[in-house]
Amino acid sequence: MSTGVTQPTDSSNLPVGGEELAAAEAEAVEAAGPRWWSIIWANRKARVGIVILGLYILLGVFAPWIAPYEGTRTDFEALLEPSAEHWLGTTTSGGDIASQLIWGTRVSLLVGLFGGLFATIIALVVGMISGYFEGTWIDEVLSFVTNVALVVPILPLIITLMAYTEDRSIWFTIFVIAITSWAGAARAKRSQIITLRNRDFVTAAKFSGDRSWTIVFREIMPSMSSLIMAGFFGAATGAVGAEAGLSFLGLGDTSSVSWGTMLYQANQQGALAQGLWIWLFVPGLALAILITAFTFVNFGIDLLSNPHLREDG
Amino acid sequence: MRYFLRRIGFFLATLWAAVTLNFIIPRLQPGDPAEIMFKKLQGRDAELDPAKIEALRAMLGDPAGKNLWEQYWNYLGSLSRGELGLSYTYFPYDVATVIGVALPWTLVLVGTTLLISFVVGTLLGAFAAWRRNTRFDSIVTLGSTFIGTLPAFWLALLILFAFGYVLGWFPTAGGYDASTPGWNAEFIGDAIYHSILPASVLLITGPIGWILGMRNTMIMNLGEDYVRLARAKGVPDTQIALRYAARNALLPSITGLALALGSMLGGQILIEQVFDYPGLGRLTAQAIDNKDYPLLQALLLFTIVGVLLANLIADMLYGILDPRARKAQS
Amino acid sequence: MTRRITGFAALAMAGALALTACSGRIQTNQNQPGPTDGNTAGTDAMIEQVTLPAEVAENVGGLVNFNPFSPNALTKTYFYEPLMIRNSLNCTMTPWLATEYKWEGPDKLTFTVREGVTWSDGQPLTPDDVKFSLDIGKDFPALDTAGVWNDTFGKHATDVAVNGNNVTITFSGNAAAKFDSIIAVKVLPKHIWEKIDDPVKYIDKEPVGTGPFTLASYNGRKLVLDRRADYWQADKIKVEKLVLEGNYDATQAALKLNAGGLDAYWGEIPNPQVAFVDKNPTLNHFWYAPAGTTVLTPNLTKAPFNDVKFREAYSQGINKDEISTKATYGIMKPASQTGLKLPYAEDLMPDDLKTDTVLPFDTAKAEQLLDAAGYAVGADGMRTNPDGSPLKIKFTVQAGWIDYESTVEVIVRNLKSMKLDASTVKSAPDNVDAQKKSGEFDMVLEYLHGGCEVARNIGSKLASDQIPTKTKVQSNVQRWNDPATDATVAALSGSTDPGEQKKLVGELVNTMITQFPVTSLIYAPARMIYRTDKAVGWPSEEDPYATNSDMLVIMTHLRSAK
Amino acid sequence: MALLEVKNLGVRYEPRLHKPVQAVDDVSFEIAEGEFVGLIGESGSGKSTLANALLRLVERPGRISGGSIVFDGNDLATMTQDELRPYRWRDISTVFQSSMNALNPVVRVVDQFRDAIELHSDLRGDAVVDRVRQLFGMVMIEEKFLTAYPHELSGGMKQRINLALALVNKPRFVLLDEPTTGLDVVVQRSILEAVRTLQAEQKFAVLFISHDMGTVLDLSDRILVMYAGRIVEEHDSADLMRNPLHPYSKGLLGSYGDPRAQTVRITYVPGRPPDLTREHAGCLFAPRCPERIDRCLSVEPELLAVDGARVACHVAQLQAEPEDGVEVPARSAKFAGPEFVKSDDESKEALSQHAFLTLSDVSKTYRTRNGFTFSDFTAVDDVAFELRRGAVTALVGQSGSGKSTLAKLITGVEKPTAGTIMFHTREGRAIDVVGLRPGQLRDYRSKVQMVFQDPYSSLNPTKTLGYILSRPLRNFLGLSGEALKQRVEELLEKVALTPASRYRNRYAYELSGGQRQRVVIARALASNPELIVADEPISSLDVSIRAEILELLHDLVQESDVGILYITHDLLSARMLADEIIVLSQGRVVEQGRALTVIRDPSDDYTRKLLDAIPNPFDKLDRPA
Repeated sequence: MSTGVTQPTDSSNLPVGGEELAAAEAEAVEAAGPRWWSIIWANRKARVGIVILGLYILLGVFAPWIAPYEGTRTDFEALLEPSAEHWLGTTTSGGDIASQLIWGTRVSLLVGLFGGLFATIIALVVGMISGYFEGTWIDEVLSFVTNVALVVPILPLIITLMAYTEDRSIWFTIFVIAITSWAGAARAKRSQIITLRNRDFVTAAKFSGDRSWTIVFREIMPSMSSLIMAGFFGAATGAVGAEAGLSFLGLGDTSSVSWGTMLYQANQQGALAQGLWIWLFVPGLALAILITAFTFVNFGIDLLSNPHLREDG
Repeated sequence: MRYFLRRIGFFLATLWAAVTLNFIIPRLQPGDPAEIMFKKLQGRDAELDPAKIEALRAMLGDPAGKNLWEQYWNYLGSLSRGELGLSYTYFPYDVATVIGVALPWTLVLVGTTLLISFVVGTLLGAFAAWRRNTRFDSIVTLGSTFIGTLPAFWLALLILFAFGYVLGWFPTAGGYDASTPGWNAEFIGDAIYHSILPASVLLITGPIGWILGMRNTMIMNLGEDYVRLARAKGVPDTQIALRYAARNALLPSITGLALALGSMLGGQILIEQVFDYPGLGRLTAQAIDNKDYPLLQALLLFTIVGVLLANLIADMLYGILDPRARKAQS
Repeated sequence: MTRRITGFAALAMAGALALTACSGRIQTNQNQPGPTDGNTAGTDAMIEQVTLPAEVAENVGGLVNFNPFSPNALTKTYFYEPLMIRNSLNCTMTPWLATEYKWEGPDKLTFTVREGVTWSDGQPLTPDDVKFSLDIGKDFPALDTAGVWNDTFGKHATDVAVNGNNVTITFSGNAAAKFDSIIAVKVLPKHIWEKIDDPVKYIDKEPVGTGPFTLASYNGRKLVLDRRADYWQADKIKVEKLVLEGNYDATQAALKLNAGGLDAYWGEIPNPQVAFVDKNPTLNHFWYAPAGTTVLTPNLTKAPFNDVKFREAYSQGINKDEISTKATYGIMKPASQTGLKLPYAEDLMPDDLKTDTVLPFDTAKAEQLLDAAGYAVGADGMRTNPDGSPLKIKFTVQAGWIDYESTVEVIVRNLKSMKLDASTVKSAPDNVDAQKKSGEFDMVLEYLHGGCEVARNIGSKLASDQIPTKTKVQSNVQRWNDPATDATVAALSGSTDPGEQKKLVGELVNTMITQFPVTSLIYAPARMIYRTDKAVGWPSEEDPYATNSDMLVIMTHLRSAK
Repeated sequence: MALLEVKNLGVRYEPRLHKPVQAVDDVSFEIAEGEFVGLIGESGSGKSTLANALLRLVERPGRISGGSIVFDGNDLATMTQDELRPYRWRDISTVFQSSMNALNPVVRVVDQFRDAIELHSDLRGDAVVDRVRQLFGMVMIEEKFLTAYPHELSGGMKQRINLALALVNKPRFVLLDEPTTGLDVVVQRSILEAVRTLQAEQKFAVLFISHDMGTVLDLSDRILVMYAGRIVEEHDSADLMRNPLHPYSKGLLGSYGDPRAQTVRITYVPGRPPDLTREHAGCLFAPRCPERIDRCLSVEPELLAVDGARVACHVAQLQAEPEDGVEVPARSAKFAGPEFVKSDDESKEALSQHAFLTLSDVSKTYRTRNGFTFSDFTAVDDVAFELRRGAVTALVGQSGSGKSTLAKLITGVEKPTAGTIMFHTREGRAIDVVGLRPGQLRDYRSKVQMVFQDPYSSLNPTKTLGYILSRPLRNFLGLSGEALKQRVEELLEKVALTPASRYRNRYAYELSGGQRQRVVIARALASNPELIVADEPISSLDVSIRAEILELLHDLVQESDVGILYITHDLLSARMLADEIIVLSQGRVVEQGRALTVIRDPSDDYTRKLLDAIPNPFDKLDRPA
């Protein structure tokens, strides 16, 4: 059933004739199928994800106003129980857990946003070029690089790269995560572009005198937007998790507060033995909920590229 | 034939690239293994005794002494002879022996949980797809989505905290305790007892991917014409679910399983760390930490070869399972 | 990755730590916390079992090796014994396999080998065994852990000779500073080791040693040692069975200790008072002896750190009490600027220096000094160099070393309150080492060893030949380069006269307190956390007969609690 | 009693995201035992939904919203799936539209028969294989394909096997849902022959659903015409051709012409089908209806008996039973809408123009490596012809005949292995197409443009029409700013997308298929080309609007000196548009000549075979040439 086809019905006294029919047709083109955001929004999971993500973003952006203290402050009395001053108590080194949690949102969102973005961009450039020039040496080289990147064990690689840096800034974490996590997405984009490349509209663009670069990035790329979006959220999810894992291993940016560093500190300071379960529990939960939100949003995006999954009815 | 040559050519080229990367990456790290080993042995705050550091350098060989090319050729040379070198950390044991000790732990723990996760996940996924949009489906998809997003190491910490520390039901570290490794009931029981917590983490997070993957492919397959035709044929529902939709949806999962089994050799670094489990993942972490180049190289090589072989096997498996792929290959 | 190494690593020092030939005096520190009741009593009964953490961290299980030179020997303490053992706190010497030593001039050292010692295979210990153990480093530089055959700290040996019960080492020159390393050399059974082709790669599965225990079993995880009835001082060993098991992180260690699964532990447990002692104050104890000093180390090759007035100024404004609280839960006390471990090393202090040598925390004074030295406050509210150029301090700290991170946090805050534009850079420990080698840092934290021989701790810290090179980490990280100091260190390391030593130490102390090459912060701990339900007689501040590096000595002191 | 009685059947889709759609509304008809009934409907008419409803395969969000499907006295519509199962495949079977996917790709063919047989009969083991052999014989498939996998079969074979599969249990009723769509004309023909023969032998009842009146009329006893979810006419097929009652039926019939006529006229139905998600009043066809009266706009016509048939049209009903005061046009079998006319005289004139593209001895061989050996495949074999300015040349052939390869060679996408292709520009410059370097190719393409088969894939769904049309203008003519905008609007108006300002910022997916194809043509015109290669430009469009596109192309040639190379498998449309026809078979030109001459007097067997395969409802009638 095509539901995108439309026709006016307020046909008050329509004469038979080309012109007016054409005018009616012109009216008709206005209505179209559901827009992508309404498809996503209509999915309950995606809606929940978007709302949670929105809350996190608000929390991150307005952290200075929401958090009772600076996240990096450690001059409180150590090991305080939760109270009005310290909603979730304090750490062994006198940091306010609630504030750290709220400020930590920033790091995770930053890592998610830019880690996802950079990984997606690398994947996009490599995948698009490789796919568009399928069969040429450019593709051979890029595919080879992609395949090698796929078989190299990622975690040891990230750990090694992190251990290499002198300055463990959040940006370096993002960089390392991005350059180690693009390969799978690049492969997906390559195969996608190979199918798209043979679409008539690409040939048509060639006949319109467009150059390869224009064709790849202006004609083909927009058609892959749902895949790219899905890739972005996937990469962002991975990046957030990776940052937490790295920080947990003590390889993160310890000068800013992130949930991973909180977990690391908690684990190092023997939070388990001292029974400081809030310290251990809360950052992980915040992380889990954020990743869940990402995943839920991706559910919605999957619906765009795969109508089979739309939960109609 | 051509397909095979291509596959093998690719295999060798990737192997070379990976082996070279494998050589380069550890050397990107700053630090002298002898100094690091010294600090490891003496503790962080210790007198820097030059005599001891020199002795260690003499023992481990001084990587700073040779140029990189020379090291690279030596590395390739000994690799081709199957020599992986002596571990720094476990000096004078050679890395093959060291890996041999850790391998069974990872194989058994990760392998078993992977297979169980695969079976359980695939079944749940198939059932959820079949009962799509029912309460069961929502619970399975929502539940697995949420659990799947829990950071595994955090989950491990929580489980360790609850069952290891608070309740004290399970040991908090190690792969076994008082028993002597070997084929004796005491040891096997001991090892199982120790593996329950790490295994439970892997079993909680493991099936998620299989569930969602299977559910999605199966839903797509259920929309295919041959499934509709099967309905029109009057094939009973369970048969449609199993013999038509599930069978076909299983193909990508099976190749996925082959790949997962390949990458299993990397171990589960974070989980093994949390539970202090004596597998390959923890060994990898140690090797990185100790700048144990020979060990780290061997471990990475092991993983890479595992993944590459798994890729090869997955390709061929797919060829066997899916006649369409067979044609595409020839 | 894991930081759980520190504990057992300290233990590994037992067989390796160098002791020095200077004298010291026992002092008790009344300020140290930690109850000691229940640790002093004890009966003559045998102790059924004592459980200690494993000596090796990296244990994949099953890789048995007791070769004492191997980085991963399952124990380096209880089989192969040294010639003598020196307490790093009070510097007293305990004769062990050697009953006596004698310097016959600064280039000739003679040990008298103990008689009546048997190897665990029944063979008697002979002076030839000792000679063999000293000689082995000549053929195999990798085994020369004492530097007998090279020129580190004194001249190399030329000959080892046996003369009756005596073993004499002849050096090519003054080798007095090698003494501590030499007494720690593990004595090997010649009759076994001489048959080994390559002792460097030798996998020693059946150790034959002179030590108090023999190997009972090892299941890849748990090393069980049995008491040797024919040990040469068997009467002092009350422990029937010694179990070395597990490498624990702080959390697990605390749990094991509390549960009685571990009798002692010397790794870090954050807040041991809360995590351990408070849970059972009568049985649970800890004692953190000062092993050395954590020092703020500026890069003296860079401005403004090359200005002593600048160093003096900021040294006044560091809140060491807060560092103590934040980094060590108040256990380790602020340290003396002299670099000496006080009060243990009080008798080495110059007589005229009777004031409190711990620098007080006085931001106002620091600011005043900075003003006076020309570090004026600029338009942005931050101080500039005297020439008006901007002044920025990057404090590099080992990421993941939580106590260091906390320390630096406090220091940077203090520097900021002096209106110095300081910031923290957290870097991988290996990178910090790289920076120490390359000299590309502003400020780092360093450890100043508090051993007995000042020439090898404060001396190393200040000697220009101990400045790190591109390839080697050495002690003089701040790059103090002063010929006068070098001369003092050289004289001190060759000196055997206590009076002269004290004078020379006084000169080094003077450099420390007037030149501020480094700024002392707090003492660094040698930890001992233990419970007394099975064994008593652990070292404590009342009886600091040993630190965690001398477990062999501790074994001879343990008595049954029942 | 009829075998199948459908009464007031409705199917409703109620998706969460869209407005609900009554895809099938109040449909009633009967099929007697052994009867062959055709169901005609264009895309979106609800015919496939109806098929799914009859098979009880409607899936969520669709549901049967009312009515009954009585089969042999039992109402299928209300049965549970379990109650239904005994009827499935034993009494009712089906052949699906997409022959590619109806067979399980990973199961051998014989095993796909096996479960259908074993579920519904007592045959087991070798008996099953024997039965399958027998069926293979019926549909003329070699036995060696018993153990083949579906992907090893050609599309035609698959569909034959699907047909055999449908007949495996000797059903009483077979539903054929577009069984030949997407297949080559000749293959299509042979499958329909098989259906005809088997139905004659086995006497099962058939409901044959198609969008193509030509194929259905030929086989059916009776025709149902569906429009916008409703049956608008039910008529004996022979009588329908002579006396169509519903204007829509007339429009569908009008889109067929006799290719042998000196002057061919075909009509088309302008506009597009209604949006069923919107409220409507009156007759749903009214907006497109040339016979419309006022009542059509307000009162929905019911399907009532008229002259032995049933029709849902006020005009037709009033013509049969006039009402006082209501004027209706006189009854006519002809659709009163727009008409496209092509005369042979035009062709004669066009062929007098001089040639501007010359192919001489052009061959193209593809080499595939197979292990260590190579195999050559000659797609184009020694072809020579000329294209003329202001003339349309049709290149006709089945798939695999080499016509698409020729298009690639002419447009410079690929290079021939032998021969020359010379292009003479308006300015008199000669271009050697074979020797073009990539840079020159771009310039050449400003002179040679393409119109693609599928207007759904040849327009980038993410771009506005304005952007799409601006590209060639910008790239080839260097236009920008206001001039560019103006030219874009001119182009849109040229292809009758008016007012152009409304369309400029639209996206292709908002347009109907016909509108899209007009945009594609506009784009091809943008660079002011000298040659347009139109590759099957109408084959994916609804039959009723095809003539509209042909007319547009025709007008272009009439108005300017552009030459068109019209690539098609369909001789009828070639005759409609082209002045000259070139018939290709296996890479060779087998016939070449003026369009009418080729049609009337084919000299090659292959051409005759193609001509025979044209589904032409008028074959049965003795219409004058």
